[in-house]
Amino acid sequence: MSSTSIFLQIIFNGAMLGIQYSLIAVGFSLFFGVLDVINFAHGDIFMLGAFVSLTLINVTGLLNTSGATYVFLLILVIILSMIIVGGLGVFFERIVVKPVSKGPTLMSLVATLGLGIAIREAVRLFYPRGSETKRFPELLVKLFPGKEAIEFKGIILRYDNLLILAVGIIVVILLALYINKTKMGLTIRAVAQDAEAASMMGVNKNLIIDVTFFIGSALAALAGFMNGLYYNSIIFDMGAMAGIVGFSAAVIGGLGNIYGAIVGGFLFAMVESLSAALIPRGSEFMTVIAFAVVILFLVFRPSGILGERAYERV
Amino acid sequence: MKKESKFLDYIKIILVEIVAFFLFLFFLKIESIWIVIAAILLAILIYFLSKIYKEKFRALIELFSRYQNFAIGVLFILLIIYPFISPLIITHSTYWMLILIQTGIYIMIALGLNFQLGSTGMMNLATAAFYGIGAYTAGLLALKLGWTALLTIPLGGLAAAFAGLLLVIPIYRTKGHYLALVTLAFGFMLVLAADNIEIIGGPQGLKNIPPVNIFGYNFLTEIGSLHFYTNYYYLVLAILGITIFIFARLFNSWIGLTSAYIRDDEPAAKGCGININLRKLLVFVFGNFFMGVAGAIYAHMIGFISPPNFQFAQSLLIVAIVIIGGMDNILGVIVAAILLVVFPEKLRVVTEYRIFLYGILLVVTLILRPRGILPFGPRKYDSSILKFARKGGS
Amino acid sequence: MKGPLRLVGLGIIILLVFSPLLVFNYGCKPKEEEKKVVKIGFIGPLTGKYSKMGIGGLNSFKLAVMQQNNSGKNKYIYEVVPFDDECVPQKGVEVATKCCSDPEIVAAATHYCSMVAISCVDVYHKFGLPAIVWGAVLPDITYGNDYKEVSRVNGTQVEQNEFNAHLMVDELGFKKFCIIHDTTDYGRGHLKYFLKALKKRGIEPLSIDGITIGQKDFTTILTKIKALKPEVVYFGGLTAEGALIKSQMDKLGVKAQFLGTSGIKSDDFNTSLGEHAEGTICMLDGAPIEKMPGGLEFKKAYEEAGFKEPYEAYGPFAYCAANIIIKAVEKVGPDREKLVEEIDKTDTEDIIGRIHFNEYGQNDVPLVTAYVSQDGQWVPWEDSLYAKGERELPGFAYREGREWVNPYQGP
Amino acid sequence: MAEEKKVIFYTEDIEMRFGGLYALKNINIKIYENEILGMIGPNGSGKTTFFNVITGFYKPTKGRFYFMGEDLTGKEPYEITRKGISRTYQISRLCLDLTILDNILIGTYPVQKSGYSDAIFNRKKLIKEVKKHTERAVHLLNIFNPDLIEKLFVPVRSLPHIDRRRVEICRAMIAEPKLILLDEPSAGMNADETKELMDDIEKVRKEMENVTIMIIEHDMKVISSVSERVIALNFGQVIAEGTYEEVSHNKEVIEAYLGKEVANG
Repeated sequence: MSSTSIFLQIIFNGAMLGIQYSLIAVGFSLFFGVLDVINFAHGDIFMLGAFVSLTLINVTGLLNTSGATYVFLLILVIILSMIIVGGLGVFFERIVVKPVSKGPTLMSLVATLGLGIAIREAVRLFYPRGSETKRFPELLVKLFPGKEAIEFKGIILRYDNLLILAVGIIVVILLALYINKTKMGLTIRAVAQDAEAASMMGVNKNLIIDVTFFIGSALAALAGFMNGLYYNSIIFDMGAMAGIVGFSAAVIGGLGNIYGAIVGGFLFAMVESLSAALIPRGSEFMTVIAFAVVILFLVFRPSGILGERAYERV
Repeated sequence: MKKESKFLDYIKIILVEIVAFFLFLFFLKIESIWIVIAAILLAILIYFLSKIYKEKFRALIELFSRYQNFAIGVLFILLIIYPFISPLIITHSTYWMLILIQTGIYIMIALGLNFQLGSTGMMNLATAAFYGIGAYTAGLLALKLGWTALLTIPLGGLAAAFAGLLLVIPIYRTKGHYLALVTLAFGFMLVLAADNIEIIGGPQGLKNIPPVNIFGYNFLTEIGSLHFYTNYYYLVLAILGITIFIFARLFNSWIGLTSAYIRDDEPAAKGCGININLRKLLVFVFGNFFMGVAGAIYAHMIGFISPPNFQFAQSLLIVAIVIIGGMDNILGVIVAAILLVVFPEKLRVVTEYRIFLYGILLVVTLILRPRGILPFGPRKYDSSILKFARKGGS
Repeated sequence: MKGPLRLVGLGIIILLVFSPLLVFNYGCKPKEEEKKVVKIGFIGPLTGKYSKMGIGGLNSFKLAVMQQNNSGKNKYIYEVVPFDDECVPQKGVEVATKCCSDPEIVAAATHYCSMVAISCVDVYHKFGLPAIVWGAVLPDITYGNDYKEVSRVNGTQVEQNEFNAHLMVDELGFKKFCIIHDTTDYGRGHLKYFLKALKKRGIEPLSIDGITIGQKDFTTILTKIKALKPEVVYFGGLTAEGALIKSQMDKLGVKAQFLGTSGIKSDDFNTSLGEHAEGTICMLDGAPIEKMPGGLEFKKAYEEAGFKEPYEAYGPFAYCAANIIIKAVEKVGPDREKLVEEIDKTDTEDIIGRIHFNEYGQNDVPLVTAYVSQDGQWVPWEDSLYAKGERELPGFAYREGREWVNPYQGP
Repeated sequence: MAEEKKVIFYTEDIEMRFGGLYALKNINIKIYENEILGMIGPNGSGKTTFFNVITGFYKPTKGRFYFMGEDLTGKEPYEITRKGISRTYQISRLCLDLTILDNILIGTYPVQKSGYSDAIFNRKKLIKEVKKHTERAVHLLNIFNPDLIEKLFVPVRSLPHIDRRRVEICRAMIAEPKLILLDEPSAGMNADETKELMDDIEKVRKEMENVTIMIIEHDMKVISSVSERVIALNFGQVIAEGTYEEVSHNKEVIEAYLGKEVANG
């Protein structure tokens, strides 16, 4: 295995992480755009995504089917879990996030942290054997009977991982199209950029907020599903770190900017992967290094990679 | 006549405080979950009574604020005699004393953060890390150089304060959520660094840190039949008293006013001639000092510190104390610290559900009282200013 | 003026309402009983991530006490006071203090988590409470001090890793190791003692990598390791990370033998990995329950007592800790000072076999057993199909350049 | 008319560009000592941007400005304020949760002398200072609206719009700056209130003789009574300068305003 192929393998692994981080970060960025809140419960929404889809897999009996039924059910499970978690996201937004977002900014931060703790603990307490690591079935392997991976000069590209990555990228592209091409998407962007002006133009802000939380939470659910497929194990507290990383990625990209969040997610993942690989004892320090990069970014580009330099409104 | 009514007022204050004091002691005493629930219901009842008898309640508050110094004095005396009374009533009195000491330490950290976050609007999610810097500094100085706590405690504070200077550039260039993220990352980095640096013990931390020993008086000495934690109780009480005194004075000064302006409207503060960056840096360093002092005391008292003591979860607790207490309100911070540190110990009875309830409690409190339990009140500077302004009006 | 006065009155009324409580509590103390009640404490993680271990230990501890109370031969009635350390050092110190500050508690079985145990030993020493560690494996807990109060029934990482290296190198003949460990006390301890054991056999590991608790992605480390072509990947850490590492090893095509420590010996490891767990080896203090002198009776009694949760890996040790405490109390009475002396001298037989505390208070008759994951179960090495030659370890196949076929196809 | 007067402030070719958009272009103006200068122009003509530039909030892309003979270009807002220029804002910038007293006292920041150690150890010095400034604040409020004195410890949030504006002007005046910049003081007020406010400003003028005032207004009638000299701005450029009469009859100015009205209609 040459050093180039190690490098390429690491880049591929980084991309696998990056797509998950990006999907979480997009939520942070969207919510900040429309409500000016950092929703720290978002990481736990991601966790809910994984648990809801696991439940659906069991309920639908997906594992016992095969052929076209299997594919159909698999897609159904993904879409259903996105809808359910998206709905939960809207629910939490209505009862917690929006009410507290009217108060001082930092209040909402603590309230959403509290919400996150409550969601996490609720799963631990009320999901059957919730405090254990749960096995998440390898659903995609069944789609590729026979061989599992392409092996190219020592690099292993698993079919299921490639599919996850492809789906992730397609979703990201669809999101970009939605935001740029549809009326609702454009309105979300308008609200994110200037809520005051948008509401003067007769935009129903509450509807926009609901839609945004639905999309953000559904994307987090998808990320949770992917996370389950990728690691084959999920646990109730997986959202805590994911939330912090997602927030960091959103900040690196520039809060409120969706493309920035995607770039930020990939960047964070790449920094982690590369520092674990290239720096001696890097694996112990990779999160530290990633955070150091975050700090450097904030210092030298305070508004993120794609954030616009804002003139203070005086 | 006038003298008599003043005397009566004093009696009232003493009575109310004694009643509250014993209620608190009983609350510490009870172990059964049902009585805990009863106590909570009682607290809710008192809350509603205060709504119904609004006028009378206000009169009571008025009474306390008029004789503020007297009220504080009485409270102080009650706190001094606490160690002697508590063993008579509470079964696990030493344990509760430890919890109270820790509450005191948390109040100290929270006051430091309150100065940064509550007064100036600077989010600091690395409080536990600065607290840890104080603890490690004191621990290392005491262990390796054998210095006395008289030196290590203030040096622990200074170390934490100067560690804040590492963030000088981020403080200058970022604010709001961005600064929050920088401090969060900083906290993570420090804990991970402590975990990986062998000279300071790595994950094993520092063991056998000598107890506080001032002028030959070893704090492990037991006072009569009282446990040695009593020494630390008084130490923390004294330092906490000084801390509260300092922050109360700062609140009622130009510093408090300037900070509040930076918090509420940065451009306007700039327009008033305030060098915001410099002010923020001073506030950050000053607040960190108290976190470091708190850490140093903790290190000497427990004698063992390790990186997990200073993790993000601790910082979150401190932030929650400040925000639930009502930003920029010292009394609010104290009340919230008691609520968030002492109260969960009572919830231990419901073990499994404790953290869940804690999360719900945070959310519900903030929805019901989005500005915290006790939002800040008007800045009065001094009673003479108040009098002067009243005269100017009539 | 009237308002405050009335409020004061209200306060006094509340005080009066509460005062019976005080009287009640003191008034009811001397119960009419022939036997005196003795309280013994149990500290472990009863909530949080490791609650299963803690609850399993607590149940086993309670079982011993119940048996004693029902035996009729005892001089005292024993009462268990459980405390939850949450596996958080600061909480540990708090509850240890709470346990110690109750004068009625005469001794305690304490801690599953090494980090908590090490931070609490000072507390037991300061308060003079005899504490028997029932699950934490960090050597320093007993070897790092000369406190008479602290002793331990289970073995430490020293014995575990010595045994580990013996099996892998001396018996199975593996030579090329890559080491992964978590950066906690626990993981670093394993690293230290496994390295020592390897060095004794003249082996240098190919690589050493630290990971942090809560980390999820190990593909980078494993990609690096894959290029080094080790025969064995050793992991010093706990189940959560261990299961992820094993699963990612399979995905990346790292075909080396996976070797764990006591940290991954939990049913979780098998259930969360399914067929990917097959062939993994780990070590555990003590013998499997069937091989312990009194193991089967313990198992039966445990089931009969109706505990819902399994007793887990360290349950038998907690059970023994309770027996040691009870035996000592029966002998010298409920007095902390005497108990410290008595427990320190322990040399007894129990369900795990002989228990003898050396000068550090460490049980120096440690038992270590190797397990291998076979059909989703941890099977003692000697009894496994692998040892009998009916199945082949993945490490062997890899060493000889053959494709390993997983004999287990999942539940 | 201004020949014999001393120039205390002047700009040299100030230009402010946001991206490709010129908000200000070739601004050359002078402010004379002790005058009340009006600046008019339709919405978006660059008036507020001009204030933001000369108070340091924006750094001009080109040009320089001088105050009392000193080049202040590129200085931070706090430095400029300390030189003796203070301002109000178009959208009121008071801290609504702070008391009236606090909101006025913050204006004394450039002349405050007590720091951390005085606040903690030397209370006497601090309280003396606070008292001195409070006296001044009461004095100012007395000019504007004596009713406010009773409400010194009331949060500003409870005040009506006009009183908030008064508090803001007091804040700008309390440190006795040499130049006060008022950014649309009448914004959001009805005609009566505007009249009241303008009267107040004239009162202030009488009270403090050594102060120069510059007022921005988009409705030029408002300043007809108070300002001695008027500058008209449109599309970031000065289009007219002179007495109120001169400027209000300037053809370009009328066009600028009419054009705006047509667009609105």
